Amino acid sequence: MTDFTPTEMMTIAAARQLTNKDVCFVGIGAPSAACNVARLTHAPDITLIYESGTIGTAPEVLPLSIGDGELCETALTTVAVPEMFRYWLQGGRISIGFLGAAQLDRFGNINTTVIGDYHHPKVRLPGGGGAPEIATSCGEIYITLKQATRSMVEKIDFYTSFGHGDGGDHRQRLGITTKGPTLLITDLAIWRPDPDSKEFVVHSLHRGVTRDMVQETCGWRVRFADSLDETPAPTTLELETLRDLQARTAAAHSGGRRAA
Amino acid sequence: MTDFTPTEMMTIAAARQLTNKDVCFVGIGAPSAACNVARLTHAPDITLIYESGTIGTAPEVLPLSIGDGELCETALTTVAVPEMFRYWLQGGRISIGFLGAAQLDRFGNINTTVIGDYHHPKVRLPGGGGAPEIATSCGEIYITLKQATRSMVEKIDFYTSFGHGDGGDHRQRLGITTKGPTLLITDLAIWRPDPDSKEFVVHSLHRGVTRDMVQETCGWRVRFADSLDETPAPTTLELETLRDLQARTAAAHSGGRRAA
Amino acid sequence: MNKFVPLSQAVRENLNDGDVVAFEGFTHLIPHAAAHEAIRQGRKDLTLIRMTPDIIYDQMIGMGMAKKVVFSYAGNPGVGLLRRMRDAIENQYPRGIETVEHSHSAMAQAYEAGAAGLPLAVFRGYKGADLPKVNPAIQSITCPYTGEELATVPSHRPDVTFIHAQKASARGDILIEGIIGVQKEAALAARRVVVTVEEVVPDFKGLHPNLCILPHWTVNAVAVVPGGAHPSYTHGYYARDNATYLEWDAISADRERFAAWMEEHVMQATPDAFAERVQGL
Amino acid sequence: MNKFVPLSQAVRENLNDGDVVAFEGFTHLIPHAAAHEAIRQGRKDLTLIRMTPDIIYDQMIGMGMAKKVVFSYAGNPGVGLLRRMRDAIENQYPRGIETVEHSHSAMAQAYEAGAAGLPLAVFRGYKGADLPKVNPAIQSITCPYTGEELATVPSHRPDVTFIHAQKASARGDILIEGIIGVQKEAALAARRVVVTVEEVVPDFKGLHPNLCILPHWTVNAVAVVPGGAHPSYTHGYYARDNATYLEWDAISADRERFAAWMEEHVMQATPDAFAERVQGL
Repeated sequence: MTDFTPTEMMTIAAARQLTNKDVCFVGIGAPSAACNVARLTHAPDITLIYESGTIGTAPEVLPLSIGDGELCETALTTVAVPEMFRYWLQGGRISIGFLGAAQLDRFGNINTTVIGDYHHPKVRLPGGGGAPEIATSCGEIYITLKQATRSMVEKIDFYTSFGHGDGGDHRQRLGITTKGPTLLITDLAIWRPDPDSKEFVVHSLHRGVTRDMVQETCGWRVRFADSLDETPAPTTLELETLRDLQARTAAAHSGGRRAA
Repeated sequence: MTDFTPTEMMTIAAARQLTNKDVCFVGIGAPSAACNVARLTHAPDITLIYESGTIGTAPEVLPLSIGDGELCETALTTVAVPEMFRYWLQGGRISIGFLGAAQLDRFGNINTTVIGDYHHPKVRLPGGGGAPEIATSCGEIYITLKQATRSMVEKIDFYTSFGHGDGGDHRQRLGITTKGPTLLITDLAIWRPDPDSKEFVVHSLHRGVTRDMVQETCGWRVRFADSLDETPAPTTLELETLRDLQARTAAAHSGGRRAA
Repeated sequence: MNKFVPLSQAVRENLNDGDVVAFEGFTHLIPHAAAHEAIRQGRKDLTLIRMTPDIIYDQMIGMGMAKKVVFSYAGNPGVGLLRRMRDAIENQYPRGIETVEHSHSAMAQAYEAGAAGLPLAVFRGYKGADLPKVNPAIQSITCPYTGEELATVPSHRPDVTFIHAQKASARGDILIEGIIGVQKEAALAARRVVVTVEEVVPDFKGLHPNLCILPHWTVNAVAVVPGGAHPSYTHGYYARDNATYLEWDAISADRERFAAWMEEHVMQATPDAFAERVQGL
Repeated sequence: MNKFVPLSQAVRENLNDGDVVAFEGFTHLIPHAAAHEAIRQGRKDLTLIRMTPDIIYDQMIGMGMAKKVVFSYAGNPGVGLLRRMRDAIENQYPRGIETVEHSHSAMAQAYEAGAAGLPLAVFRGYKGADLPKVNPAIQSITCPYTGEELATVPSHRPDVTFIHAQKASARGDILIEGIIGVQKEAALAARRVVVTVEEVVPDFKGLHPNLCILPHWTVNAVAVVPGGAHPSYTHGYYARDNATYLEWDAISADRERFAAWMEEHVMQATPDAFAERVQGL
């Protein structure tokens, strides 16, 4: 299959990183799609957890919200939200946490709180939700993001969640024992942190993407790995699985009455 | 009905103190019998809670242990033990806690831990279980005890749970906001703390009991109220309810195989 | 005391101007009918607590009822931003509001600590994050055993918590099932508890022993409001009305349209309207 | 990795000399079969954690396997004292043991804190009580908001926790129901988890969504041992064998009789014996 969108490539590239052994704390949007594509293709035994309390869920359609009924109906069990955050997230049972970002810097620090000054914001964003502790409690963090100079910035306005801080051993210096961001998957490329500096480095370009395209949509000066791969294009199975999932989702969510 | 034992009088006198509005944290033994007699006579809507997590239970027979299956089967709901101690006991939702004692002093301080020195005990007793926090978290504490100089002592060997300490406002000085022991019901009498000194004072003697009998079985010098009542004898209904309950209990607990 | 009362009475008797109040629900079981009744009764100067203030807090803020919002994620779930709340924060319209912002973990554990009768929640959180710099309520303690510095937040102790549930027993016990969220904790943390339910059943006999139940003596008032969570959903009764959530984005984007919508669908409506709204869902 | 293994293998692979171990169960679901297997395998120098050490810990202590017991109520439930434990404490027979004593509230919250990944539990407890004078693990913190001094205890983090449950799914998920005690917390607080179950079912489909379940990936080994809680009980399977609890009082009162009983009923027995012991209960 040759025809695919950058967002499809991003979602499928993220899905490929997941295994049957992973326990994922799933957010809405691209992470949810990626996790479920993984579950429906190569990782049927992956454990998906949504912060609404649903453990081991296997939704037929993607949830519109983090607490859709479908998640509970297909889950192994559903626990209270305080238990979710205490026993499961803080308890260190999640191997992979997914985060998105309104602003991201080269060290994987994320802002989803405000644009501008916190007390007099230009734009008040929704805020962190679970992100501050997801970022430090999960074994590692995968970030998905569509590239844009507006969102991939030299300096974020607010540390909603901590990535590698100023880089290097900044996490360890704060007493954080988890790995933090180990993967950034955008619509153009796959990035991994440099082992020492922790700055994100491009390791693989999606098909048809050039170095210039990555740099033009990124607000910091991009580092590329010495040997740069091309991300394998989505297979037919991957793409059909994703599109079927999205078609089922669109059909399901168009229901409901209009008047409230 | 004229014939009753001192223990029956003690249990029934305790039952009479309970109302439909009470939420009781029930221990095994006399408190359990008293609470269930109250439930089966004048207080059908009383809420009984056992520390195994059973809330609003209504056992047909008295449990042998704090976690008998009967308690769960007849309960409104059964919660985990950490929740029981956090949300229900520590959360301040229990109006009456019952405690027994191996040693009791005149201020309602209780020892169920050791006789003798803690580190080299003459007798190692079971210990406090829930008592240390029952004593301070419940709205008030009722104590039931068979009188004996061995158990009603001038000075207890170990403060398993705190009553009124040295008396007076000792509870308030420790920052405890609940009332503590407000009632002591023995097989001979009903005692209440003096409003100021908090020393237990005999207010009512059970039928046939003399002041001397109370003093002879108590290791401290007993104070009697100026006007001393006689505890009304058990009614037919009370006594039949208690005896039926105990007969059902004996029949149920004699079951089970002998070999293990 | 009869626990079963009309919703208007339950709100009137339990929610006062200036109260600290939680209308809780985690996507599921959001107490929309109770919130609309509070709006109709025109309560003022409320401190609104909620992990995920969504449409109902957007509506209350837009109606000028809130002086403060304590929250961890202020979005229209799966749709986008809360436009009335943004307008209040960015432009002080219709009035400025104070915000006290936490993470989900902190909020959930603050309710849990409130239910547990403690003055604070202690947890491993906020490491490297900026919220402690802008929210002075976030403090820390040092573990006496390990020396680890752990975050603290004050426990939530609302004056009143409103929740929606599937069933009440005739005695007023409350059953919640499915995604149970933080409702039990939010209820047990509060001084007063008001519950709207889909229906009343004689008792809960025969149900599994370990279900999530609030005994009747923990609840101050129960109002039967079928459909009372709409456009949120009630597991086992009706599905989420996703179209209405999407539609809210446009309604809330415009001050005039918002005001007109509120007048028609809230101020001129009654709790009975909810049953009709969930027909066919 | 196959989670389903014989009990002897589950114990051999997960319990080592010197381990900190919890065999939990609150009257209900006490893992007798697992404890007997540990006794047969002769593990030594164990630190035993349990809210209510009853017969099984009395047996292990009497067999000289324990160096330390962490507990809150050391009684034979509804019967009386634990005579082997008393003999160890009062007379150092067959060896002295160290005791670390707490209240139930502290023990339950220490498990809860362990499950929550925290180094300590913070609670309102021990006010005016003597235990803090004899247990140096009981410390305190000061609430930064109210100035209240609150008690702390170190969280429980067993090397391994053993529990008994009703059902495993074919994948190894565990269902516990009835009086659920502290088993979920004791399991999640531990590095390794071994579960004995009454039976294996294909899956838990169709069950209520909010039941107490340990997902298979939190469990290291599952052994199918019908009757494995006897003389404790398994809700929905068999009742408590009260007569055996009463009988234990006499058996444990005498060192010789105890030794003979253990030889016959534990050392020379196998896990299969438990199924027969619950016939007719």
